[in-house]
Amino acid sequence: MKIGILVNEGPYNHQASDTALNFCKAALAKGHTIWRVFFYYDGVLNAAPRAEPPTDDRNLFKQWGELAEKHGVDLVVCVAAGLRRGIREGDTAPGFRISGLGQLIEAGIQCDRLVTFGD
Amino acid sequence: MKIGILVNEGPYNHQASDTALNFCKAALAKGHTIWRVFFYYDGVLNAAPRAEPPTDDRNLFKQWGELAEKHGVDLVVCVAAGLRRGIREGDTAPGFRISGLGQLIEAGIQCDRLVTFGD
Amino acid sequence: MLHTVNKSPFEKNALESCLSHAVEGASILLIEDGVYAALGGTSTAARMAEAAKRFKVFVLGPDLAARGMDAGRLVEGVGIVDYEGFVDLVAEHPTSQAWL
Amino acid sequence: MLHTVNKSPFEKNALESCLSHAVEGASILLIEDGVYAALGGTSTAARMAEAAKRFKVFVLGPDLAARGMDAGRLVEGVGIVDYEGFVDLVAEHPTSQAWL
Amino acid sequence: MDEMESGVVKKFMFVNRKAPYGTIYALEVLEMVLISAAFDQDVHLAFVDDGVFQLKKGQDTKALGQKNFSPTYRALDGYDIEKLYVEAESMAERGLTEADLLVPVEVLSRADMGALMNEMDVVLTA
Amino acid sequence: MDEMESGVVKKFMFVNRKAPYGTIYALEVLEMVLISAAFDQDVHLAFVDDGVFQLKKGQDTKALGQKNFSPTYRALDGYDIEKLYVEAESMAERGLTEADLLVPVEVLSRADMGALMNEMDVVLTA
Repeated sequence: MKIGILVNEGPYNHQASDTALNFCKAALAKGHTIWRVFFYYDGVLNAAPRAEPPTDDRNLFKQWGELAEKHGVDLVVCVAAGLRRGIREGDTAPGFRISGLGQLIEAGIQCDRLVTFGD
Repeated sequence: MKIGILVNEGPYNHQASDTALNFCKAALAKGHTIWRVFFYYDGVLNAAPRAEPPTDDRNLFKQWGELAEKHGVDLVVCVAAGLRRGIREGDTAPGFRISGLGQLIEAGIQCDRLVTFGD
Repeated sequence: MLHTVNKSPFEKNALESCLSHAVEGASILLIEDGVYAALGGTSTAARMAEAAKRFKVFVLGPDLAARGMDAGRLVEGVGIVDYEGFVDLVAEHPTSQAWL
Repeated sequence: MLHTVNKSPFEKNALESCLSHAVEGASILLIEDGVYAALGGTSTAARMAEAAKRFKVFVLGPDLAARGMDAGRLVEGVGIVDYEGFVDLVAEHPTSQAWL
Repeated sequence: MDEMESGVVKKFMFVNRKAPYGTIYALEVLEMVLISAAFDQDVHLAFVDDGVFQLKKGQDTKALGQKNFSPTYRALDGYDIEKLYVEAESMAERGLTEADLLVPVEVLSRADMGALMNEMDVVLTA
Repeated sequence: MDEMESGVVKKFMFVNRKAPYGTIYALEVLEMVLISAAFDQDVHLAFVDDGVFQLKKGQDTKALGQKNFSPTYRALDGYDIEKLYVEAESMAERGLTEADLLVPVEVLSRADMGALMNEMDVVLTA
């Protein structure tokens, strides 16, 4: 099944990013396709390029990047929401790309399911 | 009166940053001292150096910087909370500095008042 | 003690928790989405009217105006302050507590 | 329809709003701080017990464990799923709606 | 913005449950809604719980320094987005009537709103 | 961390009203509390509303992939932070008793908790 994901909150402050990651990993393990993950509102902060979480804690930025690298998951950060919060084209954590909100609507149209994680 | 401020949320997503700024401006206009503004939790994102909000909206990053420049307000970003979220020493918006949580406790001790803005 | 409440009483328990902890005579300032608690004719208005007898209740005018609410809609006993009045309330009370 | 609720019923109105909009027979999955609504012996447990008769109610096990709650404390009629079960619920229902 | 040419038309619903200005959700949902207009989908906007406050007449944000985005709701029909639903019970609990709203809407009971949600293909909330 | 040598001792209270893991507040408040220990202040921790869930025994975050920070509450007395207050009504509403808590605390009624808050010089909440 083709699943699209919307992540509304940044990493760490809210659990949304953790839950979305755990959901994506489980869906991939079961043979589903994560067709796109769209990051909106503070969700764009998941693509922050210079974060360095404590070494005894999980690294959510890296986990998203691995999802893109190992499974080809398309990680899309909203350009407008990103500019408001300092996340810009050419300066994101590995695995993310910047594009417009149309990519979210397209995911809603193209995917069999769209699941939202937020606060 | 010496007033300390704690900002718990990032700009735009929550109103905390706006309200804190409006409060600080009013306090300065009335002759009080804003002794320090401490940014914690997602509040560290107020120091994001590469944000570019829409031109028809307010620029909160710049407004904080002006508070530092014109009124000498000490804007302190928590180092640990910042690292978790990609805000680092030497790479903040103008007017901010990075330091430890002790600076917040110190503000609590030194200031006549400590006012929290959050979500 | 000055208590600030910035949450809608219809959405979160912040106001209710504040009201049940505040000591008789305390001041409460409603800001941001907290200003909705000051409106009359709502399902929470009776609770606020009763609170306004035990506490000094204020609402931040700029937040009220932003949300399209005018002074005529407020529960009786609730005062309006601007940001300068907010600063005065902070100065008048030794301690501020934010209910988030 | 699969409804997800991630808020504590003691703090926010998300669960209550979900329960009052969901159509008879809908599935509801409690995740993150939403799992507290599945606990018995609380001030909201009766509401959940009644809801579990009209809806299929599930709770995300990993979120329950993280918060130190075990299966023995759940309201009757609430099932536990893991992340794979969450995925299955999404696959089984044409649409998901998040109550945030 | 690329128009979709797949011919698929889904029922989209944007559910607004939060008040404006205290958080950015109301504003950024509107940006989503405007973009969705380019995709020729069947777009619905629902206003429930504190979301009904988004449509309150007379918003004046000057003293806040924020942008007043409420006029955008009136511009939606220029984008052929005309299905705006407001919940009667949510308005009543908040002391609002239709006369308080800045744009014409269809008022639904909570039960009818729930039934409408249940018909959707894609539900986006914030 | 510089120790303050001003000799000023204020009554600080950290008020915990949020559940753990759903948001980061519980964890980052703890980091604040640990730092405060270096300043020789009169530190109080209050657990009210969903904050009482922070102290629930048996937290196991392995399946979440998050760090279980609850053992830190037991380490607080090593930092001479010993004034932990939990609200009785908040526990009762949530079906908890003192036997559910992972650390010894003083249980206060809501009225007494309100009175204690009222005595503080600095109140920090999240």
